[in-house]
Amino acid sequence: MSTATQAGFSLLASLPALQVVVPMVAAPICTFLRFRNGPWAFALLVSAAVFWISVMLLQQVLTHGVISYEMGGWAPPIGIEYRIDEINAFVLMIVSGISLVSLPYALRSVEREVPRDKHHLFYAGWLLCLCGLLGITITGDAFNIFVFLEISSLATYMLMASGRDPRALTAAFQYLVLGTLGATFILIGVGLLYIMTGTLNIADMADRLGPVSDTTSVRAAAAFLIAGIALKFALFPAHFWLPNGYAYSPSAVAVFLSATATKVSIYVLLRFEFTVFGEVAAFQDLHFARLLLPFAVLAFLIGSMVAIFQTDLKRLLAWSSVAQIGYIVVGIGLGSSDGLTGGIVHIFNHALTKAALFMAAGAMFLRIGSTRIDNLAGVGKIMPWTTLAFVLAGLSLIGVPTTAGFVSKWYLVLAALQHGNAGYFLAALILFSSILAVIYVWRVVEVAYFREPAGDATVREAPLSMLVPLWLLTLACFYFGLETQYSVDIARVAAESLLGIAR
Amino acid sequence: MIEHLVPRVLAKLLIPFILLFGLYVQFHGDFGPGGGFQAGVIFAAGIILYALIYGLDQARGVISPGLVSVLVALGLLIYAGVGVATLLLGGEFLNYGVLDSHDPVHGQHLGILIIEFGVGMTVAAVMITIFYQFAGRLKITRELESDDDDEDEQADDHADGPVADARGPR
Amino acid sequence: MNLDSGIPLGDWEAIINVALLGLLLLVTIGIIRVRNLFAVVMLAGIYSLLMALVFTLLDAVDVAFTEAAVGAGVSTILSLGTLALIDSRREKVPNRFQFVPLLVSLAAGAVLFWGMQDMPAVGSADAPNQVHVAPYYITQTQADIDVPNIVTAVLASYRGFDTLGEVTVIFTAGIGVMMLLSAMPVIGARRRRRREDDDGDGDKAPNDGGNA
Amino acid sequence: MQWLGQFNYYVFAILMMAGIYIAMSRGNLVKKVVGLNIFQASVFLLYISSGKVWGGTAPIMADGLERAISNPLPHVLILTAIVVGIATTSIGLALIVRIKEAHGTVEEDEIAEAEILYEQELAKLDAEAMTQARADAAAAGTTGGKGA
Repeated sequence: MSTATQAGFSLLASLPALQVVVPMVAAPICTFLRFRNGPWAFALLVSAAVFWISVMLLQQVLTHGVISYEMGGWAPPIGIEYRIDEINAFVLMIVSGISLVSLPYALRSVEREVPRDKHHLFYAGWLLCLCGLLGITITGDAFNIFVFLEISSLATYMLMASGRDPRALTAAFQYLVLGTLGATFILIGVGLLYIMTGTLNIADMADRLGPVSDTTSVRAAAAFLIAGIALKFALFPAHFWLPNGYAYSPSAVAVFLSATATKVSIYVLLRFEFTVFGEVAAFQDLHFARLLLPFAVLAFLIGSMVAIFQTDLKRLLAWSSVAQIGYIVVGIGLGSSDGLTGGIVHIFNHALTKAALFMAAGAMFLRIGSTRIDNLAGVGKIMPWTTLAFVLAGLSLIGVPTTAGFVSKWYLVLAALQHGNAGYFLAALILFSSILAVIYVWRVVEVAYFREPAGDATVREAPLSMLVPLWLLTLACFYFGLETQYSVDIARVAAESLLGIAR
Repeated sequence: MIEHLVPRVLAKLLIPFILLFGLYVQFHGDFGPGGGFQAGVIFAAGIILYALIYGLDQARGVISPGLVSVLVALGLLIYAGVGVATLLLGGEFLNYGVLDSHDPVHGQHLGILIIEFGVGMTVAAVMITIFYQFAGRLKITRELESDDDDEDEQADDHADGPVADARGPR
Repeated sequence: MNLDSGIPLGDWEAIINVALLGLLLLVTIGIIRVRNLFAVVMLAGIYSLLMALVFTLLDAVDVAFTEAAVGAGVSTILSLGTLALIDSRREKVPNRFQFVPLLVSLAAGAVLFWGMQDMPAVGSADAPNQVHVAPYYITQTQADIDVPNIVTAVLASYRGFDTLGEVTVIFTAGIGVMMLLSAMPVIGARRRRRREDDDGDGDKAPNDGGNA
Repeated sequence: MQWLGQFNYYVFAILMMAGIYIAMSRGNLVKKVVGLNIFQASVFLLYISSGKVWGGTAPIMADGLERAISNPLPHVLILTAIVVGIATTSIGLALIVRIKEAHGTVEEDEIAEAEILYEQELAKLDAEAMTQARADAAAAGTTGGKGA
C-alpha cells in the first residue's frame, strides 16, 4: 500500500481526478434541478469549471511534462492510473472547450426540441457524456477506457433519442447495436492483451509486450482493438448510423457530438497504435492504422460525394463528417510526423468547423422549423448573420487558405507527398475531395442567397445566445488559420511524443 | 394484479425474506460472494415481485417513483462523495485509507462499507425505475388503445401523430 | 462420484465444464433457429443461467451470482415487458440471405481461432496473467485491506474507480430509460396504419390535425 | 486435462460468432438485442476462463486454505462488464418500445418503409406550408400562417 501523502488537500494536485469527477458528481445533482433553466445554468457552470481544469492541466503538462495520478493511492499496475501527456491534455481541452461553447447555444435549441419536463434529464445526460469522453481521454488504464466509453455511449444514445423526430430513434438504435459491437471488440482486445501480459495499465502493458510481441494472440488483440475503435468512430463501412443520428437528434446534441465523440475514439486509436504497440519492435513493420488507409480514402471520397446529393442540410453536414473522419485517419495512417501532426490538428480544426456549421444549421432549424435545403430559400436575406457564419465556416470546411481547414489539409497533403507515386495519387484524391466540398457548400449558398424567401414574415434572425457561440467558433476557424502557433505547435509536440515513444 | 390466492399468499411470505436476503448480501459482501450490486438487484427483485402480484399502483404507493428517482442519484452521490471526502482529507481520490487517520486498514473497511451501500442504493433504485417505466408504459398504452377503439377522435388529445410531433411546439 | 477415488478434483471440474459448455452451444443454436420471440427470451434466460453455472465452476462465484441475478432475472423481465409492449410474438423470416453478417462473424471468428494458437491453456497456473499483478492481490489484500473476499477488495478499493464508473453506467441507463419512456406515448402511426387497413385513404387525417 | 487445453476459448469464439451473426443479420430488433447479449456474455467466458487455475478455488480467504486461488482480477472486470451489458440492454429495449410506437413495427425493413412514408409526408407538409405562405404574402402582405 502506498503511503498516502498526508499533506492536506491540494487543488492543483487533485486536478486530474477532478477533471472527470466534477461532471460525474454534477450529473446526479442536475437531476434534482427541476426549475426552469436551472439544469442548463448548472451544466454551463460545470462545463466552465471543467474547461478551466483542462486548461490548467495542459499548462502543467507543457511546463512539467507527463502527469501521473494514482486513483485510490494504489501504484499503477495494481490500481488505476491517470496519465496525462501532451496529446490527451490537448484532446481534453478540445472536448471541454466545445462543451462550454455549445451549452449557451443549447439553451434555445433544447427549449424548442426537447420536451420541457425532460430538461433536467437531458442536461444530466450531457454531463455524463462529457464525463465519459473526458474519462476515456485522461485514463492510463485499458479497462477503464472501456468503462468510460460505455458511459459516453449510453449518454449518447439517450441524447440522440431525446428529441421529437422518430427517425432519431432508429439511428440511435443502430448506433447502439454497432457501438456495442465496437465496444465489445475493444473489450476482447483488452482481454487478449491482459491474458498475454497480465496487466491492464497501458504503460506497463507496453513494457511487457516485448517478449510476447510475435505471438498470434497479441496480433489478434491488435486487430480486435483497431476494428472495435474504427466501429466506434464510424469509419466508412460502419458509418450508416451517423448521418441520420446527427441530422435528427436535437441540434445542440449534433453540435456537441460531431465535434467531440468521434474525435475521442480517434484519440483511443492513437493511444493503442503508438503507445501500446508502437514500442514493440515486431510491430514496426506492421503498422496497424495503415490497414485503415483504404477505408479512410473511401470514407472521404464517398462521404463527400453522397453529401452533394443530400436534400437536408444537417444530413449534408453529417455526410461531410464521415468524409472528415476519413482525412483524420489518413493522417494517422500515414504515420509520419507530418501526417500525424495533420491528423491531430485536424481533430481540433474539424471540431471548430463542424461545430460552427451544425450551430448555423440548428439556428436555421429553430427559426424555419426544417433544414430541408428547399425550405432554406432566401435564408441569407432573413437570417444574414447566421448564413454569413455558415458560409465562412464552410470555407474552412473546404480548406480555403487563411482558414483552419487549410492548415490541416496542408499538412496532410505534405505528408502524402512524402510517399512517392502512391502519395501523389493520395494528395490528388484529397484535393479532388476538397472540390467536392466546394460543390456541396455552394449548393447551400446558392439556395440561401440567390433564391427568393418564401415570404414568411415571422422568420427572423437567430437569437443572440446562438449567434455569439456561432460567431465565436467561426472567428476561431480564421484565427487558427492565421495563427498556427497554438494548434499546430501543440499537435506537433504531441505527434513527436507519440512517435518518440515508437523510436 | 393477480387475483389468485396462492401466488398472493406465497408472495406475502417470500417478499420479506427476499428483502432480508438482499440486506444480508449487501453487508456480507466482504466475507462471502455478494456486494452492493447483487444486493441491489435482489432488493429490486423483491419490489418487482410485489408489483407483479399486487399491481403497479400498489407498488408505487409503497415506494413512490419520486423517491426512487432521488435514490438513483443519491447512491452515485454517496459513492463519489466518499471520493471527494478522501480528496479533502488529503489523500488521492478514493483512497479510503485516509478516512481513519490512525488505522488505514480500518479506513479501507469503512470506505468499502459506505461505497457498497451507495452501489446497492443506485442499482436497486435504477432497476425499480426501469421496471416502473416499462410497466407504466404498458398501462398507459393499454388505456390509450382502449380509448382508440372506442372513440378514434378522442385519442387525438393524447397525441398529434409523429409527423406533427416532430416539429415540436410553436 | 467419490472424490477420494483417485481421480483428481481438477479432472471432474474439467469434465463438468465441457458438458456445461456443450449445453451452452445447444441453447445458442436454439436461439438462432427459434422464431417465437417469447421462446427466444426464455432461451436467453437459460443461456445466462448456464453461463452462471460455468462461472461457478471456474471459481468466479461473485460473477456467477451477478450473472444469474441480472442475465436470467432482470434482463428476462425487461425483455418480457418489452414483448408485451410491442405486442409482437413472432420474428419475421427474412426474405433473403444476408452475406455481410456471416462474413463479419466468420472473419472475427477466424482471427480469434488464429490468435488462440499462442494463448496459454485454460487453467494453467503459470500463464502471464497469473504471475503478474494477480499475486499481489492474493497475497497483499489481507495486509492492505483485511477483507476475506478478494474480489470485493479489488472491486471496491484497488480498482474502486472502475466501480464508480460502473455505478455511473447504471445511473446513465436509469435516467436514459426515464427520458425515453416517461413521456406520453405517441401512437399516431399505429392508428394511421389501422385506418389505412380500414378504408385505404386515411393517412391524411393526422397531418391535418397536426398542421391546423 | 491437457487435451482440453483451450476448449473454453473455442466455445467463446463460437458463441461470439453466433452473437455477432444474430445481432447483425436479424431484422427483428428484439432478436438483435438478444444477439448482443449472447455476444457480450461470450466475452465474459473469455475473461473468466483466463483467470481459472485447475484445482484452484474461489478467491475468498479462509483459515487453513491450501489450494491455489483463481485470479480475482478478471472477476472484477466482468462484474463491471455485466453491469454495462444490462445497462445497454435496458436502453436498447426502451428504444425498441419507442420505435414501435413511432413506426408501428419492430422489423428493420418495415421501419425503413415507414421512414420513407414519413419523409414523404414531411415533404408534402412543407410544400403545402410554402404555397400557403406565398399565397398569403401575395394576397395581403400580412403575416403568413405557417404550420407547426
